[in-house]
Amino acid sequence: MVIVEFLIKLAQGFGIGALALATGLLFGGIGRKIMARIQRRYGPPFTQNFIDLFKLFSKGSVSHGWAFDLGLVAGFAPMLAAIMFLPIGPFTLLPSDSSLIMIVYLMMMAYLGMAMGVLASGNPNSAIGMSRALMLMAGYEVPFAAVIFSVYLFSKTGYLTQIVAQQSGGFMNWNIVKMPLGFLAVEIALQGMLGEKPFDQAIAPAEIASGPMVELGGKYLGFGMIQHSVGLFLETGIVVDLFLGGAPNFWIFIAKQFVLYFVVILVDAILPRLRIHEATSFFWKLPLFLGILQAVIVIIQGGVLNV
Amino acid sequence: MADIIDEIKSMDLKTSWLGDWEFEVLTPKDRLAATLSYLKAKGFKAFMGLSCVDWIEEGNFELVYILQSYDLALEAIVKTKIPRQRPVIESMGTLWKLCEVYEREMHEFFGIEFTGNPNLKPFFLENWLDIPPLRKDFDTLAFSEELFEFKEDETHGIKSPKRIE
Amino acid sequence: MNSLLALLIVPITGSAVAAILHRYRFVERLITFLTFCGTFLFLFGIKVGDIFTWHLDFLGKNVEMGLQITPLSIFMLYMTIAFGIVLTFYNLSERSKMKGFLLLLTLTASNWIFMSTDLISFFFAWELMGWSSILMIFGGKHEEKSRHGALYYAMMSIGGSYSMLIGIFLLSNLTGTFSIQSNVSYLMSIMSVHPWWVLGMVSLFFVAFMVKSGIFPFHTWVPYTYGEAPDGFVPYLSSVMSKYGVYGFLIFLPLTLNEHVPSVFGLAWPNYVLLWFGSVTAVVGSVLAFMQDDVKKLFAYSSFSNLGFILAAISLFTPIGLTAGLFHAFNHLLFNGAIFITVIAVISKVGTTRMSEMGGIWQKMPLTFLTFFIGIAAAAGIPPFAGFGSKWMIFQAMISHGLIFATVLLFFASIASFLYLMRAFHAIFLGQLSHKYDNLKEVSMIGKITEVFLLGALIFFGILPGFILDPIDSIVSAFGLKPLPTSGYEYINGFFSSINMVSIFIVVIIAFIFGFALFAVVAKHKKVPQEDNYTAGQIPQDWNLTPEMYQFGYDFYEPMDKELAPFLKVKIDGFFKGFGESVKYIGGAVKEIFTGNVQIYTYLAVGGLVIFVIAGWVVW
Amino acid sequence: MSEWTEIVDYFRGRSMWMLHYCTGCGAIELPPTMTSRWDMERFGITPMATPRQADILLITGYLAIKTLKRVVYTYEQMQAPKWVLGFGSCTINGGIYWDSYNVIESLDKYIPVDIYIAGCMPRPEAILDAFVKLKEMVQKGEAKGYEKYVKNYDWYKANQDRVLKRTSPVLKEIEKVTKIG
Repeated sequence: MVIVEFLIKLAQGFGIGALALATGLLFGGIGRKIMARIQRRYGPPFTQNFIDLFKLFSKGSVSHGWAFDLGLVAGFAPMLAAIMFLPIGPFTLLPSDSSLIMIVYLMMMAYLGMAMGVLASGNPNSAIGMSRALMLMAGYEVPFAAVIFSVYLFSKTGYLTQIVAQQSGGFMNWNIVKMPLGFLAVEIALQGMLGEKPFDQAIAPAEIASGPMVELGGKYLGFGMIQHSVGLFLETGIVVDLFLGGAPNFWIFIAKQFVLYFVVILVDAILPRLRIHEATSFFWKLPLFLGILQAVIVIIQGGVLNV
Repeated sequence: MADIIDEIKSMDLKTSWLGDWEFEVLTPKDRLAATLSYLKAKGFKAFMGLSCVDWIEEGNFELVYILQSYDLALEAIVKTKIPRQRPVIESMGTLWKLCEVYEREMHEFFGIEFTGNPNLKPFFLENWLDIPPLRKDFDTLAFSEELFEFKEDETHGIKSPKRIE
Repeated sequence: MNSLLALLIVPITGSAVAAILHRYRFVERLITFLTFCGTFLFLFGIKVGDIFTWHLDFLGKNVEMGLQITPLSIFMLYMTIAFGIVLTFYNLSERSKMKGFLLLLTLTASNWIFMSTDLISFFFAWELMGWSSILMIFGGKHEEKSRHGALYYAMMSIGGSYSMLIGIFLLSNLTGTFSIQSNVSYLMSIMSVHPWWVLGMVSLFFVAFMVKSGIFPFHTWVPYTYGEAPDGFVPYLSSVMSKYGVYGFLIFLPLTLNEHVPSVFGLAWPNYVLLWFGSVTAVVGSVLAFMQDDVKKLFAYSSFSNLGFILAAISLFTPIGLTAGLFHAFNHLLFNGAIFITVIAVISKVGTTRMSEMGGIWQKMPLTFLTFFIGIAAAAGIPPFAGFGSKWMIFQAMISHGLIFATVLLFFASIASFLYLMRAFHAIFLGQLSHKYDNLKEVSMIGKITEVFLLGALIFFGILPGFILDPIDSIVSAFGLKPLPTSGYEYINGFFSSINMVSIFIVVIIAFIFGFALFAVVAKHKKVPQEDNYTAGQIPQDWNLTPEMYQFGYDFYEPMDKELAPFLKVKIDGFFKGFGESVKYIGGAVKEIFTGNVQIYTYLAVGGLVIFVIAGWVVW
Repeated sequence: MSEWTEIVDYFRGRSMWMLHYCTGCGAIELPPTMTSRWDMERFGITPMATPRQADILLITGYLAIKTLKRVVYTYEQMQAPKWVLGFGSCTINGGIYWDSYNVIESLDKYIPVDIYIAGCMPRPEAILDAFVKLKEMVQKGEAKGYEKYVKNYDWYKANQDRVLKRTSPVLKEIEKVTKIG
């Protein structure tokens, strides 16, 4: 009986992973299309990312040893694992473990794996790119954490499932209404998380030859693409669950995710790239201020728990 | 302005106006350094370039130093000739450090020796074993045909390289 | 033989034997290892509540001294001795200048600290521990620098000890007893009358503990000392010895539970102040760490940064805070041990501590690389390894009080720790392998066993944290707090949520299996050497490219340095250095009389201490 | 299996990432090709930063001996399947540099070229035409330059070495007449 249950969960898990990947790739494709239209181009077909991924998996590649291979696999496997704890619409595969900080740290494992892989390639460009990515992370994670903590205090729970449940019952119950400043801070942090302009220092193609991905080709680049796509799904999904009240079904969920991603794409289309230390310190100024202000408001409203 | 020309003429050097703001000075090889340092002292502080002309019939290389003065709004072109058979001249690196870079190029493309220039290693060409390529006696077409293996193309009557089928 | 006494007698006997046989290096190491094992065996004979007392007639006073086992001390004893076994086992193959008998002396002192019931034996054990470790550091690799490091450490230790000594005298003068228990309850009873006086008294003790743990602003000795200590001793210094301070804090922290203590944000203000000391330590340690090029110094900063986390958590003194702090103490011991043991393995092979001279070592030392990788994953708090649970609990404990600024600071420290760990990871193990390391070999069989053991422990305690949380729960209840609910070995229960680590582990493993399956199924790859790398079309041989030139390891976070530079202008280091210089100056005058060397300061300090002790007794 | 190959080839043709080796004046034709006027991204062609990621190597113009060396190295760093586009007259027969001592005459003696784009300069329309042509060839399984390179490696290598690894002067008889210096 336990085995049957496990197999059902396994099948569901693969389904969710495939769904997340497909959604992420679709978003990427639509993002490219939107970007093209903003630039008055026709743009690639919105299925372009699927084709690219397929091509990458059929193309030859070079490996710099087992640490390179292990690192690239470790770069997307934890990302897929983290999806299993995310409430997607009404459905969560493992609701009892859907702790927000845990998901954030699982994502960091993916970054660690990716970093190990690309740094094992021994190219200085990838090291520079990785150092930039990490410095940027030191920027955006701080306001993001401040907002996570204020949501914790506000909802008095750490389960994403319960945070979603508390927001049920209409627009006025959503956290975006109750914590607008926090949402703003997260939206800015999301821009950095997804590595879109003005925070694309890590993969600056004309500057450091696409940074971490400089030695990746074929399936390795495909793994990177999976990581990015699933990460896109995961990160926008977290924000939807935190602030936009989850969703009654899958379609509304991805629609909400898409709204967030659309904003990111619009900002990406109009802003140039900042220098890395400007980007990092930017996150420590306005978004962090907003996040902490939000937390203070929550605390004043009586969010502190008596232990 | 004109007094500079007069002064140069008084130094027994050939000089003439090339335009409103440009004059040339012809100087023998052994008076080159003196001429250039005189002009530099007169305000031609900017060294604009060094080039070389191969007068193959005369058997000479003509070195052309181009100087400018921002104060006087004038350009001075100093020319000197050295024999093709033994093209050796002293380096002007002491007057303008920049000159050494041009000398390196002239050395590579004309085979001129600049005594006193410490850095005359190859600049642009890699693995060059023939005579310096900008000399007039260097047959660039023959070189090209030989190295890149031209062959006659019957259909168009032009020469083109061999291809693999 | 009484097991409690045996915990002191066995190591000190071993120490004597090792000191006699110290010419035979391997024998000495073997004795050290066996003594640690023997001491560990005696641990099975003790249980909570065991007590052993004796009376001492000292300067006409009858003083009761004793040893006692509390849940906290048994936890600490297991932790430290078990780690000592691993370390001494590893040191069997290691050629560093570590003196086994001094380590055993430290072990004696450490056992004594954890078991002592009276302030006198606590103080003597504390001093014994301090001095044996100082002497150990004197034997570091660079003679002059080691002395400097030891001297700095000694100066700070002496400062802390004086502070503690004054506290002991003042306290025992009032109560007429040296028993820790009675003194603490006395302080608690007068708390309602003289709260500020009590807190002043306690802070005298806290200074000593802060010095030992390297808490801001007493952190400055840590990098010097760790950087110069013998390689084989650094893991012990960092993993075990920094925890004595934690133990000390926990003796006196129950005082602040009193309702008469004024509170800030629902937290007694001394706790609030300690919490800020902890948070600032965590941030300062992390930020300073990612600018280091010396690997031992980098992890020295990392070490006290983690102590900052622990202090911040335990200073809350709530069930979850205490659990989180102690859990992090254990996890820190584990992952720091793994990191430092792999680091000293690499240092002993490459012969330098500068990270910019290493690189690409993963190709030559795969197991060491893997252990280090899991170690830093645990240190960064990545599930499902040990280290995640405690960080996760610390954040929950902090935020449940609404301490948003301190929590954000700690989270920043956590992210910054990710940064410096990645820097070390890259600069030591990844990137281009220099040709001078072409003949590098993996560690010996003993080293491999140690590394596999540590690797297993990091994963085991990561997915089954209950094995550590259970004893911690008994400690929490011994402090009179309600322990967190437990629901099985695989669960971590936080304030806001609980996590089943086994299920996370299974999910991650399945994801990895899927990842490797995908890796195997899709198009094949071609293995290329590290020279075959993207160079923008430039051919490496043409411009005599060496791997060192193509390794980006130096000044890894240069833009960040620029951004943080204004915050780093405050130099606490300089204050203490100036203090040390003036002591040196006085010492220099004495030096002319005694014609001694640097050690003269040590003797002077000891002499001063003895005079002070005797004077104190006479006055009393 | 051949159906599978056809499917793979179909998608490969729809997603070709390009590394542009901008040696000569032709590079100026690429920005309009990429941006809104002509927009090559609609064919799934995107500029890439390194040879590891790229499928197409676009040589925009003349190749000096010095740059040929880099092109060959870059080409060998790319992973199969890979295609080369020779852009402009210079890659075909040397163009206006046909008799230059320092510019190679024909690119396909050194690396296999799948498609040449004639013209000096070829306009962006011509480049797009070449991309579409290449896409058709890839989808039909005709663009096999990388296999030709493997098969005739010795011939290509000999040609490359003849130019790049000269050990004696090319024009021996003249050398006797005039001596350097």
